[in-house]
Amino acid sequence: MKAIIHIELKPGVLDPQGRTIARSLAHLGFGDVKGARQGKTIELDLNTEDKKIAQAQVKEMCEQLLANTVIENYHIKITE
Amino acid sequence: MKAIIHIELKPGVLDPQGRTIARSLAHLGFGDVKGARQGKTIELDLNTEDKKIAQAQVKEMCEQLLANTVIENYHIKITE
Amino acid sequence: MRAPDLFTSETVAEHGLSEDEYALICERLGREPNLTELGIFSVMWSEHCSYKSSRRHLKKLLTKGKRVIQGPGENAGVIDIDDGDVIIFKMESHNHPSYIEPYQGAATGVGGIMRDVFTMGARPIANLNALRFGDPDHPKTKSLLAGVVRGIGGYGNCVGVPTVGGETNFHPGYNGNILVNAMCVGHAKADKVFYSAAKGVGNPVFYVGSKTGRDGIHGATMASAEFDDDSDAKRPTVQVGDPFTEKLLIEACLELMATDVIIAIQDMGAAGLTSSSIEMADKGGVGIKINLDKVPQREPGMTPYEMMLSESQERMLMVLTPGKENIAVKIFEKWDLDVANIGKTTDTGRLVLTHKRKTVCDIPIAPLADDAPNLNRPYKKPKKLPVLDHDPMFDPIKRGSDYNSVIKTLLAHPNIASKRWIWEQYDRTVMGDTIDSSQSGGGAAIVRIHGQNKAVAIATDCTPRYCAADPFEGGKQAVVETWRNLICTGAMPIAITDCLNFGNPERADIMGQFVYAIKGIDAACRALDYPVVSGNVSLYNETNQKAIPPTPAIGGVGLISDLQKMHTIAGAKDGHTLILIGATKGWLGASLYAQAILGYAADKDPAHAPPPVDLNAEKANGNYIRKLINNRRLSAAHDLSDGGLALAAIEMAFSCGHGIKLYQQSEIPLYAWLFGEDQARYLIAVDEFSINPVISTAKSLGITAKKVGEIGGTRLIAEGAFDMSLKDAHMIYESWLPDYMAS
Amino acid sequence: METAVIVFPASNCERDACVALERVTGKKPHRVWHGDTELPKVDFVIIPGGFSYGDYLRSGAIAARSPIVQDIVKKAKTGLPVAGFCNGFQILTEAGLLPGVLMRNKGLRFICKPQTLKITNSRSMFTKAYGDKREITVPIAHFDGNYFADKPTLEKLESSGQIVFKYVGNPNGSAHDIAGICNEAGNVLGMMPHPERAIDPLHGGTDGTAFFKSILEARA
Ligand SMILES: Nc1ncnc2c1ncn2[C@@H]1O[C@H](COP(=O)(O)OP(=O)(O)O)[C@@H](O)[C@H]1O
Ligand SMILES: [Mg+2]
Repeated sequence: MKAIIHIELKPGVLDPQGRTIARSLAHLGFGDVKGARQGKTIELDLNTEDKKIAQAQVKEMCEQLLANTVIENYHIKITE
Repeated sequence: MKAIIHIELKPGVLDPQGRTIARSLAHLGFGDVKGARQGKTIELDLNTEDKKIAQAQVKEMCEQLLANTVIENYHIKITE
Repeated sequence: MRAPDLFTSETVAEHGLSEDEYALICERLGREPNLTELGIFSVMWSEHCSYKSSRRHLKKLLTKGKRVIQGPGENAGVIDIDDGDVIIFKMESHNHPSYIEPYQGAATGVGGIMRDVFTMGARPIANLNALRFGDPDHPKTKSLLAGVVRGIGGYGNCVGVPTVGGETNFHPGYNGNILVNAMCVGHAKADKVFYSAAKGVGNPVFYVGSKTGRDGIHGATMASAEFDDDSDAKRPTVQVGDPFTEKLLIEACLELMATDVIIAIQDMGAAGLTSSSIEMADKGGVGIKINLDKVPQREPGMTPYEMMLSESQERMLMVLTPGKENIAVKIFEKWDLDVANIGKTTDTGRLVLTHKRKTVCDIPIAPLADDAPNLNRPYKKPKKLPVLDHDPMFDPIKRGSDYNSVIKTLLAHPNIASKRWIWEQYDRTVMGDTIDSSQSGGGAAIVRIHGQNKAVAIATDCTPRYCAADPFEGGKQAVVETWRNLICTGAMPIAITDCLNFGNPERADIMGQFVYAIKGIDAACRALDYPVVSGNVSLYNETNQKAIPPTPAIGGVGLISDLQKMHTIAGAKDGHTLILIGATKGWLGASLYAQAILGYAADKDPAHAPPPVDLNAEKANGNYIRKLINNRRLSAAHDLSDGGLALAAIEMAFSCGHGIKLYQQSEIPLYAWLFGEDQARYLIAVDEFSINPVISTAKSLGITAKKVGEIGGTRLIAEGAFDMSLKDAHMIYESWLPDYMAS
Repeated sequence: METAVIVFPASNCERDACVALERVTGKKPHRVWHGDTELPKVDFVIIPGGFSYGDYLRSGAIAARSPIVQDIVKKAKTGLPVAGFCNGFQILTEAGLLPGVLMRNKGLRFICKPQTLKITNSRSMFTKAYGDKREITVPIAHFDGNYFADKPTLEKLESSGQIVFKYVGNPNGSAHDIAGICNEAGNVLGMMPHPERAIDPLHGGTDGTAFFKSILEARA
């Protein structure tokens, strides 16, 4: 199975990277951009074949390591 | 409109981050993880209301700034 | 000539081989090569590995000296700094990769040069970088600069080696071809230096470090579909660096080197497994047999061709003492690195590769190494340019301007303005032994030998403006400028590394630049007893038939044997007197003033001869300055370079935080006095008791010495010329680069 | 005083930390490998700067889950003094010994420069030896030094004197100019600046020395 984890900054946490992206896009003449946020994705290859187990495991991984829940939210998507 | 851009390393490009993440998950006892790849997401708020124009614009942004097309691939998703 | 049967002419050409060269390969083999062999020949006979255009000229360089332990020919040069300590150093280019992908190109350049140094047993203690970018107004310049600097920092900072100095130039001649030259300096004990000669037959060959992937396999090979099934996504040819693995590799190698297990060791640089195995075998006078199935691989289905040509980073090849392999395995496993026994040395003198139980390559080593093509390319002697004579119209006032404006223009000139935006992104203080770095604005960095009272001084220099105008004088000048920068710290200059960046050697004028620059370098090395111990040649730096300005970057290393007897530029004291050492004629040809103010050759070919370098004067003046520093006669010393006396004095003021005043003089026109770039000159600061002794001793030695000004106050003043506040001037100097990067 | 310095695979300031400790204590510190599960008996632990596990994912995140850090967490909770510099600070927050996180510098660039700091808690066991001195200069060298915590946490840090150092001229966007904080009990400190790189006149300053002296005196 595969797990795709999206990790993004919680609303309200300042995102300097996103801000800089928005600003540089404006500089480049893309005036339509009102704002940008940057997040990350982690794609895991899992040995498990059970979707439920996978979901639970990945959640545990996020809590323990992959996300810093002080500033980040995460979403898990399990595929095939 | 919103655009969500996923940027990931091209296949075959060394991903030291992904490798390290996989290894430390294994260390933490998540033996089921066979591999990990890390990518990033950029979420843009756009002023445009036309999906086609948005798509074309965002593609241009990716080529010019957001993605490093020498080593990265990108996918664009335009929503509402 | 035999036409190739196995390969089309295109395939041969895509491998960078001429028809003649292909015929030669067939002759040496007595048959046509297979694809793997063709790939191996193509990289080994490339300019980069074979030095086929440059070899015969490099041979003439002075490479010996009483402190030279190892000159060119090994991974890096080794010099003796007493007490059983040695310094191992080298500079290398990563120009092309940095243009394609500035971050990774520059990062892997830093990684590569560090491996050259720790391969020989040294712990890297300092990195430097010599950078040349195109016109600041060129659309690519800003992002290239940002990417390169991030890459250098991203790698060096992570590995934990301070990046202590360098130089940065802008010139339209680099618009399509930037230069990224990285230098690494390491420290080792004399009895723990490791070499690459794989001596002895039957010894195991070990692969350590990262796995091999399909990184950096050259463009030519992409095009040929026969060895690449999944032809969907074109594979990127850039390598990605992993400083984390490099750090592990350094620690693991140094740990292993403390034992007696290693017979020979070599990093896998350009042409990876191919060049490392061949060079080791060639130097050891043995053959080598490798089982490619044992090579740690990152991706499934790699072909022998891909494995041999891969430029995956952070890998090393070692020949170990039989029976002691386990010691190595344990250490590399502890550091979480791949380690594999992939073959052994043989007595056949051949490179034999097996893959899936088949022999996929069996070729003699000699034609790949020592016996590779050695060309004698035609070259044209560069023509001498006219001297630029003084002209009353060069006076700023006559030009409807004034000296204050001139100073402002020069301080904001891309080649003068502060590079703080760059070096603040480099960790300069990690390891706790950095005594002086870019931060002071001096020409050389000072790095202490850990736990001792001595240090090395390190500088990189080259003035492409001069080299373009006269490669011979420019070559000399690059060497002597490093020498002067080292001298100004009180160091004894010992040796240099060079990184020779030029255009297409197939053109006689470019080859002429190359040959004459080398002659100039050599002349300076001999005059100063300052040999070349390592280096690198980078040719074909051009776009659309337009070559870069010839850029022989030089990295110099000197020894400060007593840290109590050294200097930084920042030491100049309030109330001290400024003395100019060396003769001033007011040479303006190819000067910054001529370029930036008079508008000569701003972005065209140079128009006038650069300042000639009088090597006898360099030697006499430099040795005198060093003696003064060692006798603690000075509070600061700075050499005169771009912008002449005015800029040297102002830089000194910036570094020490006090104002300066330069006195009126009447010997030569004011503009030439202030901005002339005559060589072999130093500006020194002395207290009142030292003025007379310093000047009279100079006289007795036949050295020109003249009281030219004083330190103090809060203004920058040259009587009859400029007068502005130190603070304002400093603001201008500091603002250009950050403003440019933010624009 | 017995001390320990933790060594991660890509620590790169552990030697500097050892030199500083040895200068002040006269004794070589124990170098403790990240894979070890237990600290030796020591009076003070430093988690040095560097890039621990390459700092992939988030700076200090992976290191914070290493075996030795689990033991540090346990012992810190019973009062063992621990200081983390730079990456060490990031590890301490990731390990939960200190509140907040260190995010990417506001300017999105690595910064290395001498930095002036204000000592905002001069009674801590890490700052006592500074006496009346209120401003010091020590180098910084980091990419992720932008301290962030939610408002209540920041307010609590302020009111309880847990902010030990503040930047004079904020270089990285840190909330409340925070350069270094300690835990409530006052035995765990994290700071982005590098006091161990300012212990020798040849470093250009010796303002870091009193930091180490403070601990020595506190543990004497
Ligand atoms: N790319 C760079 N990396 C690090 N330091 C740099 C770089 N470019 C310039 N510098 C620093 O800026 C200062 C001025 O450089 P330069 O004008 O070349 O010095 P000089 O003319 O005295 O040799 C030096 O201290 C140098 O180390
Ligand atoms: Mg220079």
